[in-house]
Amino acid sequence: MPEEIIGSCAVKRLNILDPQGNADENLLPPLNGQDIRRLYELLVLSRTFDGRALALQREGRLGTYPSILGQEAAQVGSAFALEKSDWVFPSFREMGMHITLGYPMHLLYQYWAGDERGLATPTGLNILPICVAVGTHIPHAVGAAMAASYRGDRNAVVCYFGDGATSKGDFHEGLNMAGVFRAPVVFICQNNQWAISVPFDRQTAAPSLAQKAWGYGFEGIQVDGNDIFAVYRATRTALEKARNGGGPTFIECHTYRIADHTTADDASRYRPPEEVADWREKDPILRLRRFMTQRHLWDEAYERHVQEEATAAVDEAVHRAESAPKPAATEIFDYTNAELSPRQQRQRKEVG
Amino acid sequence: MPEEIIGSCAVKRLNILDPQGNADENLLPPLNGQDIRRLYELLVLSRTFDGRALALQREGRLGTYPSILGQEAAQVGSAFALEKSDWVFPSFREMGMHITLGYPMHLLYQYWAGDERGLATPTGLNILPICVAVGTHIPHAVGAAMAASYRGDRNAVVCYFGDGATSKGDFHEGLNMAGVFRAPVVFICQNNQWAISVPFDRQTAAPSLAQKAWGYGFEGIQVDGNDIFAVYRATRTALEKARNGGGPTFIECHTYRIADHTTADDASRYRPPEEVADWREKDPILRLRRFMTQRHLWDEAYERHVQEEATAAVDEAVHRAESAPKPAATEIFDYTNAELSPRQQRQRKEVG
Amino acid sequence: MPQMNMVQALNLALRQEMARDPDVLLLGEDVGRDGGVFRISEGLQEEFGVARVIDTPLAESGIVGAALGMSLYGLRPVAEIQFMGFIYAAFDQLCSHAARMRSRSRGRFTCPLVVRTPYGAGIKAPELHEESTEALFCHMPGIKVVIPSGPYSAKGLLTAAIRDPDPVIFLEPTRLYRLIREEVPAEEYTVPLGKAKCAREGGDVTVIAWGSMVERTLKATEGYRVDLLDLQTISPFDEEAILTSARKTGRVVIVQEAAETCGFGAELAATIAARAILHLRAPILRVAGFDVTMPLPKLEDYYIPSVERIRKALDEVLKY
Amino acid sequence: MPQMNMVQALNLALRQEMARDPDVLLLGEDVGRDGGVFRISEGLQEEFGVARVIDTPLAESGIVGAALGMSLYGLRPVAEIQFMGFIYAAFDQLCSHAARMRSRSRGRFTCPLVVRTPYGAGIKAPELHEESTEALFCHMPGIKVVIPSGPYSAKGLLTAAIRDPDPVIFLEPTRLYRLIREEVPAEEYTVPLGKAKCAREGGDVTVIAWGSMVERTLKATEGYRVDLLDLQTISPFDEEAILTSARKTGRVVIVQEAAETCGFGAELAATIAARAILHLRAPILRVAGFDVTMPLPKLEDYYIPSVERIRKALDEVLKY
Ligand SMILES: Cc1ncc(C[n+]2csc(CCOP(=O)(O)OP(=O)(O)O)c2C)c(N)n1
Ligand SMILES: Cc1ncc(C[n+]2csc(CCOP(=O)(O)OP(=O)(O)O)c2C)c(N)n1
Ligand SMILES: [Mg+2]
Ligand SMILES: [Mg+2]
Repeated sequence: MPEEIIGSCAVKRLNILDPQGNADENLLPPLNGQDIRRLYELLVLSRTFDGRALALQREGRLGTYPSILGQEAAQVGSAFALEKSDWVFPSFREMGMHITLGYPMHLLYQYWAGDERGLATPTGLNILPICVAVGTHIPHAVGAAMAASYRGDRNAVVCYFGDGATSKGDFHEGLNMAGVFRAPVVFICQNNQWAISVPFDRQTAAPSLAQKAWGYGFEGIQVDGNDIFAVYRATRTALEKARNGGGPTFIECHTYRIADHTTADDASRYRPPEEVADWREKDPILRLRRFMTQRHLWDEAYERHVQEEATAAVDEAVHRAESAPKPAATEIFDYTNAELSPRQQRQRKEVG
Repeated sequence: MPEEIIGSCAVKRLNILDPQGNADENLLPPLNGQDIRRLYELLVLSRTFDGRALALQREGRLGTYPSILGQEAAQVGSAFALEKSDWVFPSFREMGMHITLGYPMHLLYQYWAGDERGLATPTGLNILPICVAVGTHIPHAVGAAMAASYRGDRNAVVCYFGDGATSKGDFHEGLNMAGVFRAPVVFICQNNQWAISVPFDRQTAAPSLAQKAWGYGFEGIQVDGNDIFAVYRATRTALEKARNGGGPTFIECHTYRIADHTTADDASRYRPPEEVADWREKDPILRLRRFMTQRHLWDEAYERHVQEEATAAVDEAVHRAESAPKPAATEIFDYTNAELSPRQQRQRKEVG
Repeated sequence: MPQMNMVQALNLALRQEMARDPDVLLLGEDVGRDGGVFRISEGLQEEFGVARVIDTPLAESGIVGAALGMSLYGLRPVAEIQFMGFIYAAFDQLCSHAARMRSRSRGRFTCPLVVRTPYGAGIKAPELHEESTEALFCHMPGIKVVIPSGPYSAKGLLTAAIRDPDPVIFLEPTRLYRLIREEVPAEEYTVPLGKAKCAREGGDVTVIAWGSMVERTLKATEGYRVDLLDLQTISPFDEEAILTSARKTGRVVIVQEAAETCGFGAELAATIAARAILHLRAPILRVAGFDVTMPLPKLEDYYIPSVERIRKALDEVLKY
Repeated sequence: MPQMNMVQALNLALRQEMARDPDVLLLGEDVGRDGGVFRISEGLQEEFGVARVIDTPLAESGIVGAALGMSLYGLRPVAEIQFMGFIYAAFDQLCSHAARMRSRSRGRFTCPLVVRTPYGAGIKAPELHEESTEALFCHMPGIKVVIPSGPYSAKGLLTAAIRDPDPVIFLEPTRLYRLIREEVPAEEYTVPLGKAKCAREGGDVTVIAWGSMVERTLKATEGYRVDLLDLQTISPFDEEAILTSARKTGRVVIVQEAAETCGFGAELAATIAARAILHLRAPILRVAGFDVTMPLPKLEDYYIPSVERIRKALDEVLKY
């Protein structure tokens, strides 16, 4: 009778590729050379996109921008596991996911330049608009997953967010509902150790985020978020489970925000440079390159080619974004409601 | 490297007194005969208070009322472990706690009759007003606990709520902050298996509520909520820990709502009668009485005495509540702000 | 035509819309097995199954957020918030998301979502069970706010709300749920959103009310020659009807249950003061709840605008 | 007297109140080590320690809820919400609790709590970083809403807000943070809550503005003879000052950054239409944001009331 154990849980961490580029063969996902090169190219493209965004911002051609530097593997690796028909609910720092799924880069630049037309997802993609209010999109993903089940679609839903988001009430309400309704949703948390100036250990007293899933009755797992194979493998497994009625999974990608929080931030005010230097060693691209070198999938010529292609694609995207015609003033009215009220119509006439 | 276990947790359940009244001697808390009788009397008084409330409601002398029937041990046992100077943040179904701490019963009746004067806690007690909005008071308790730490007071804070409340965002934000700041707060969840018509297994997919605490980095424990010794012991331990800088504890009292949700509810619409019958067998008062009988702390004469005292106290409280002068209409203004605005002053004149 | 109360009319509207469109589903606390604490969804889980009438955990932000996600996916969810006093927890979902998703995505994603909730005072219920803070939601471009005043409008407006392409907050006056019975067509019909109904015609004063206050205002205006406009939708509201009547009568009384300051009546007065002021002969009066915390049952009757207070305002404007 | 911008003035107010009263403490996201994303609390953690300047997890409802709990215990917390667009998540805590605790407990428990948040448009920031939904909080009896328009009033009003016995929402116009420098006393002082300031005197038109719009309205009214009232506190607001001026000038223009419908300007117009209408010669005009989702930077300038739009309204009322 007295003190009895009524339940227990162990939280796992998955790591396949180490910083030196050595992989655990047993866990390596079934990706062929072409797949691996594609992954590498997406990583480079994401980083190139990101670097250009920072440069454009400095020149005043973009607004406040949150860099993805260092987090590319968590984004590309997870998005690569998705089907086109899956639904994605992003936060604001997953441009690597957008790029992997083929979301037009010029739209991303337009958006970050302060033009909502950048969030008009092309048909054929089910990527929801970037969500600025941290964590508040999590219940949407759960609802969409419930809707997919209800319709009998085999679509899964993926929801991205950061470590900071796990402190929000909507994280809790969403995950709890996902558990209760066994919704086909995969939560991908990029634990980049910081929420602006708040370090992980001030965000929660729990030593991992993955363990939070236990409280919702489903599986949570931590992966090395700079290990693209671990991210890909965990996401694919979770997606398959979701499609087969196995319910939700929480994946904590253990990674690092190398850059400032956004271009409006100065991380040197609150963060030791050694920490950043340590994490630079664990760079996700470097790591994959080392692996590919071992397997003869990478050489200097290939690298040049990949870099050139990425630069060209980014040049083209910047050009398209910046040559888009200025939005008309009346645009501010045209998407508030399906139909304008008489008052809105009157107001609309005032601007043009 | 590959899959590694990075953390693990086991959740415990504490049970000292079984339904037959047998106790685990090793775990029995250090309570003397007088304490135990006091506990028994508080249980009986709480039940008497509650039964009378139901009767008054049927006669139209009280508004909607939520019965505590079956949950008395969870309330009395936990409150008995408190110091007068501790702070308590109740939900709406812990009148047994109020009674144990000496909150005047006539005020409780006044409140449930729809008179806010019933929530003016007498000085000397730090019991916050009953909180109707489920779970929303949890962050208050955490803030008060942080304030107690800040001031260097040895006060602990206790926060009561139900199983339904654990689904709310405020539960999560509150508990997470409590963990981060190691606030001296004890969360006492009365898991009475139902949130109106929603059973526990539709409230969360987690098999226990206690395990949710792991996600916040502090200890959670389940106790048999109908076992007053287990509740008392767990609460005392948690309070001591809190006072000594050990941070928060989550206590899940596993109990049952024997009555309808409130007098406005009809539980027979959604709940099998056998379930209720099963739980009646586990009645917390019966159980303590059996224990006391074994220890010669209980006999018929004592019972009569206890019942009579309880009835007399309740009679007196009803009388006091019902003979309180009608509140003046202008009362609706007098506590909105410290000072009325000119507009409120004008409005106030309109009513009298 | 059958006689119904508002509970029956709302239940029928839900049943018919669910039968008509498999994308319509219900979710909320206690809406399934229990049929809702006011029985609005009674019998619907039996009829349509647990996948379409969903009892949720106790989480208002999650309920609205999940409903919103369903609507993004293409369904037409009808979420219930058990009492309006608990909708504040979903305020962020409504204001930051439901109201903005169409705009944010330039029309690519929309939220055909209805959030129903009982509102209003006069039922002697506990704290937060008698709120009437409808004005808050009228300051959120992108969201519609609909408030029926009787069984007929309840059924037609709820049907229209469910079919509307944008998010609608649908407020049901709790006090009137079972108070009024009237003829309600058994068949489907809609009452158009955004249009006021003239509940009484007369030429001396324009009286504007909505939801819970319409019944009381009808009583109060007996024996007076007034245009009584029942707004039915308060966002967007029927400016034309109001201005036409105000220009005609030159006197306006607004009856609002909510606290006076920054209630929806303020918008009505401001609209008239901007666009019909030259026709007015009297001050625009608001009869409203007071600027106090909504009282518990023992004192609530002092709070809610009474027939007497309404008549006093009528008499006052008629002096001019 | 030293010259300061609003950031410096607010920082000084916080520092002085913390030095004066050990019960004053700060909490919020990034308020400590980082000094706040706008640097309002810069240096305060160094000076007063981590126990008094608390970096919290990312949880707005939790922040306001915990601050409220601190205030119940007897402290005087000043919570920061990083941008007004994220306060909606704390709406329930403000509306259901902060506003009501005094009333609920019949005065036994009170909430001397300040919630500061930057608000308003014009800084070319991302979504939800430019909100001006102050009106929502004016419909909550029990809560005060204070909005400074410059460094001097910012310091005095924040000091008064911290000393106030009731919960105060303190909105800081982000666009003006570093735009205006003026003389600000180095010593402590208060600017009383609930009182408007006459920012310009003239007899032809009463122009009413608050917060972010005061600066622009000052520009727009150059060359006009107007009474420009800077409200400073909008809940409760200075009815007397407004009515006195409106009765004198007979013409009223209200300048509001927020979306027109159900903004705070509606309350002002309604108040004047009830209590000064017989003195008016012209319609009461509101120059306001449009009833649309707040646009992103590329289009925001079309949204924010401009000098031209304000002048057009002045010219319009002057025709009468
Ligand atoms: C609800 C909400 N609160 C505050 C902010 C301001 N803010 C933007 S990002 C951020 C930190 C987010 O941290 P995290 O979730 O870890 O994501 P990361 O920035 O690290 O990718 C904050 C506080 C916001 N956008 N939304
Ligand atoms: C935020 C909120 N949502 C809904 C309600 C309506 N309601 C009152 S009690 C209750 C169920 C509460 O369940 P639980 O937390 O388990 O407490 P119990 O009633 O079982 O004591 C509900 C849904 C409420 N009071 N507050
Ligand atoms: Mg982060
Ligand atoms: Mg319960």
